[in-house]
Amino acid sequence: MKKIINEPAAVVAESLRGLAAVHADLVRVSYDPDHVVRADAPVADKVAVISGGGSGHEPLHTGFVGAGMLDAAVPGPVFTSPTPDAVQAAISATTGEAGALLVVKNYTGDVLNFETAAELAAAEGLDVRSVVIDDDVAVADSTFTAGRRGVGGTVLLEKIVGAAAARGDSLDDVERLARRIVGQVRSIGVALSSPTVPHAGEPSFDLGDQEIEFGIGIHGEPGRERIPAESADALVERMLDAVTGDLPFNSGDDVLLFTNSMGGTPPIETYLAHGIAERLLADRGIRVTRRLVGPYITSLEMQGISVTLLKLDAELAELWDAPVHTPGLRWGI
Amino acid sequence: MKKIINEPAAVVAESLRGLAAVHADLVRVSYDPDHVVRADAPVADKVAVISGGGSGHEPLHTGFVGAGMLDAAVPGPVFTSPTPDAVQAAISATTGEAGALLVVKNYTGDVLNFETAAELAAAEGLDVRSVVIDDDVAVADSTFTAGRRGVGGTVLLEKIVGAAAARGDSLDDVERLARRIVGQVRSIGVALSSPTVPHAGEPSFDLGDQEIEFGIGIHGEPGRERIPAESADALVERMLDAVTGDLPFNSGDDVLLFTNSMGGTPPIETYLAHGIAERLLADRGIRVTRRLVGPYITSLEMQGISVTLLKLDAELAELWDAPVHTPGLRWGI
Amino acid sequence: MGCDAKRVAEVLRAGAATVADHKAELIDLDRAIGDADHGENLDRGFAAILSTLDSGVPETPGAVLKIAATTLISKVGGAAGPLYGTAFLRAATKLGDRSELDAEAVVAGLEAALEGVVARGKAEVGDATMVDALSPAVEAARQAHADGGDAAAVLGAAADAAKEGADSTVPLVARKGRASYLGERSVGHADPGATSTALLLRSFAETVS
Amino acid sequence: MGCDAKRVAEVLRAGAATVADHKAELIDLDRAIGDADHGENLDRGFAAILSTLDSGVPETPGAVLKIAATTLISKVGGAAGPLYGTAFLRAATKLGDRSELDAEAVVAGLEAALEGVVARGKAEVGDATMVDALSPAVEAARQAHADGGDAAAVLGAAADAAKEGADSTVPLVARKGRASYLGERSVGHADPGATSTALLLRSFAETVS
Ligand SMILES: Nc1ncnc2c1ncn2[C@@H]1O[C@H](COP(=O)(O)OP(=O)(O)O)[C@@H](O)[C@H]1O
Ligand SMILES: Nc1ncnc2c1ncn2[C@@H]1O[C@H](COP(=O)(O)OP(=O)(O)O)[C@@H](O)[C@H]1O
Ligand SMILES: [Mg+2]
Ligand SMILES: [Mg+2]
Ligand SMILES: [Mg+2]
Ligand SMILES: [Mg+2]
Repeated sequence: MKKIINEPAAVVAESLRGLAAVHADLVRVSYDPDHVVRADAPVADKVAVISGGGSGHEPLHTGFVGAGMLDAAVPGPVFTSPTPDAVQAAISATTGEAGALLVVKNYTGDVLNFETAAELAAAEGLDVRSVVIDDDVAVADSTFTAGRRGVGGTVLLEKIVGAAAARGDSLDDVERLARRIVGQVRSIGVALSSPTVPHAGEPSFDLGDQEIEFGIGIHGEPGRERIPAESADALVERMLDAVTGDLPFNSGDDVLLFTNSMGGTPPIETYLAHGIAERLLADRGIRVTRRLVGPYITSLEMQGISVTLLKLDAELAELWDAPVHTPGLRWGI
Repeated sequence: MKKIINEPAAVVAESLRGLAAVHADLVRVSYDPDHVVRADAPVADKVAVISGGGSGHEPLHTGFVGAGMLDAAVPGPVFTSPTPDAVQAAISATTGEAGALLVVKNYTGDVLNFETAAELAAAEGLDVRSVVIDDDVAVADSTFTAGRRGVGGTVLLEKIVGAAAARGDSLDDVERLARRIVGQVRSIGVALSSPTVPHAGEPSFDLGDQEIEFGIGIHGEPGRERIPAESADALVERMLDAVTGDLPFNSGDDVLLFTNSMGGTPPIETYLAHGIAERLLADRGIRVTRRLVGPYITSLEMQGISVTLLKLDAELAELWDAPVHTPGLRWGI
Repeated sequence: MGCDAKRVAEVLRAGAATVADHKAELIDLDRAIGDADHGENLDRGFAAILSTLDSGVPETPGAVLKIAATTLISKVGGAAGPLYGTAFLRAATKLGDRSELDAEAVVAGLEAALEGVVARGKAEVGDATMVDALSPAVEAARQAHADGGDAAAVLGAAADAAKEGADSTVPLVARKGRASYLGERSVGHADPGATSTALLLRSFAETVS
Repeated sequence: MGCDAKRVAEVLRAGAATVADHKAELIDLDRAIGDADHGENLDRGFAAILSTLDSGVPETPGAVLKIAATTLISKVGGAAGPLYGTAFLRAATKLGDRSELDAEAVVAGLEAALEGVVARGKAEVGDATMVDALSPAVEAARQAHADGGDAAAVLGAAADAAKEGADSTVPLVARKGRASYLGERSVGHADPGATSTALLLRSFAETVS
């Protein structure tokens, strides 16, 4: 393992120190339990939008704290859900009368820990709701499993829901909006290499020189199947087929296309893949009217990309366009 | 070699297609010869700021085209300087009475090709100047060599000079400012892994499991020396020593600290390294008053970071803060 | 002879040592079908239990287990944190303020722990989770108690059954937790949480006897 | 027998074939001490020369070389593009509108090429660049001409000397171009540009004779 780190156990806190130094105008970082809140938190009369999960996916979630997006983020250890007390600290620092929405990616650990935190907050009289996002079409959706993972759609959900909260929507409305987005966003990811968890010290999986892990998650969990390396054209088409085969995106639909680097894939390849996806969607009559390209939900240094499609309507597009000012996403301000 | 690409020869054009699709509001992309210009080019009565060089360093330079930064960028093949006719096309599309400044990284190929283009433009009666940036302290500066490479400082120079041109500075002033920045910016880079040039198909260098290439360039050229892998604390200190040992940054100085990912290093590590650099500089009484952290000048999928220090004064800080709206850098708009 | 609070603290210390010893093995199991953190997560939690116990052991076994529970909940994270935390919490609650644990109390504690894990995680036997170790452990404990065994015998039987249960996850298709994303590809691997449950019960049994 | 425009076009075609054949080798040399693109760069340029020549060959050797020059300048990029381009451009200019090239003309062309490369790149013999191949090639060509050799003999001598010159770069510390960043670590590697110069001259010589 070669990484620019000191002790594996210190990675998250030391990285947070960098974040705090660079973005002191945007975020306030607290340690032990680790949580990151807006510099101006709590914002009066506003629904707090809070998320979190294992670290190693930056800028998700800590890099999305700021005006127009998250009020707080709770980073756990690398690939490990944070504990309820950390989530509770984030809730306390940001949540007032208007209540809070917890955005939870669908992993057993995240669901259990956030659930516990929400119970604790409710016991203190706060109105805290949760929405679980599970947009990964790689995993068969079945009541006999843990269900689908939350992946790239989380970024889009946090931006849009954050904008709704910023314009003053009620908790009921924000929650309803979040559930609506969960219903119309789908993702698929691929890996060209494995991440190495710092305390594990070895790659999470071995991939042959001519192999791609198709349907990879964001934790180095093995994917749906292993396929031989293929051209970007073929790979992106396979990815789009997986997404549109799941939730039918139809000719005439307006969509947001999000092409994400998993951390180790550089811009030249991410943009190349995005260009292909644009062409293939245009061929199907699906209209890409908003886009996001870059490393926004990473998996440590894993090479690979994911593609997320969100069906848009006028409201979602407007909320997407609304100003946002966070370490990881900024426009209009 | 595993990459998300089709034919190696098509990588640059296909990646540009992605850029064009995502940022049609900001840039206009032309092919063969490849060049990227501001969507609203030419901007009347403004000095055009133009840069370019081999591809594989994105967002540099194509991702820095837009309001407040570059008027045009000329991407060559991967790691290969563009040809004079491509540069000339970019000059023609953007340059009027106010003239143009070419920002050239100090590589023999870039210097020769941009020089030729500048001559051709002069022959057409345009006032075109060049500034060569050579901020890499890894290379001994000597008249017996090609001199120092242009690396991370280029990003800062393009932003600041772009802001000066945007506020209406004359070509003389813009050129003088650029030379001033070249005099007070220094960088150093390290690699934890090698990039693979698409048409070469194999890593540019081999690095042992416990080795770091110290003083790496941005083209997979081997660096200054090979050192055993070490803690982030030790590595970042070694990097800062190399920089401040070259151009004395003194206690009380205001600086911009730019911690750059070389492409394959994810945010969690880049921020961690940045946090360490902040602490070490504070220990020396050097005041970090502006910062930039992320993958801004990459070397394909190479893992590694670079650190750049720019001595600031009120004017440079103000120009740094000025609004910018490009695919790769955006604030205030 | 029963088990007082001091002995329960020793049991937990032994568990912490076991987790530390097997940390790499648990990481490896989780790397194969999960995200390579189970050993690290548990070790972080049990190390924290150790330092809490160093600053004083409360009066009753239940209070000691409650400390373990809250420490695990606030230190482990992931799926294992809430699940193990709930297990210890339910056992602690069940044991109330008894000052010593006999065989019957051990059975009751294990039963409560299993109920807690199932209540939180909704897994059934055969889903390839820690339930596959804990559920047969409870059965075996009940049987050992019925057969007149003491606390040590009950824990020993539970540990044996848990080990068998953990091994039984190897040929299974995981249906809960992260390994379930793998579908058929989860076959051929022991579940990390079932394995850690068996290891912990073994070290508890050895410390009590 | 001299060399007319058609023959010069053949010479360039042969050069293009040589570059294509040695593309991987030139990439490997450049990977060792540069950025792994020299073979790709030259091949892109010479392939473009081929397709330009396919659409018609001009009347004079000078005009053919000028096409090669402008194609290289607009297709190769990097350091090699302007350097090779300038070399061909200066040779073309020097040869003016002669219809055939004799030994003297070949020498004059090579001299002009070398002057062009030095004017642009400012390298001296011993800096480990293409100048280390081209400079002895010019000397050898002059000598072969003085000894009464024809155009083929002159080019053959130039090719031999260029090969020796390219080999001579192996023990040198590079002082120009990308390899110079390596300092002492550039020792032990042949310079890619010197190697391609020697390969091209060899194929030119073989085509003419
Ligand atoms: N729903 C569940 N019910 C019972 N046990 C579960 C459940 N989900 C996961 N587990 C257990 O948790 C273990 C994984 O723990 P750990 O690796 O620490 O958490 P994570 O999966 O969040 O990384 C699995 O091996 C399994 O035994
Ligand atoms: N200043 C110079 N003078 C003469 N030849 C040079 C000079 N700089 C570089 N070269 C030649 O160019 C070759 C490299 O060409 P190439 O790899 O195509 O360009 P780049 O170095 O820009 O990648 C070197 O091997 C060397 O022979
Ligand atoms: Mg985990
Ligand atoms: Mg090059
Ligand atoms: Mg795990
Ligand atoms: Mg080269």
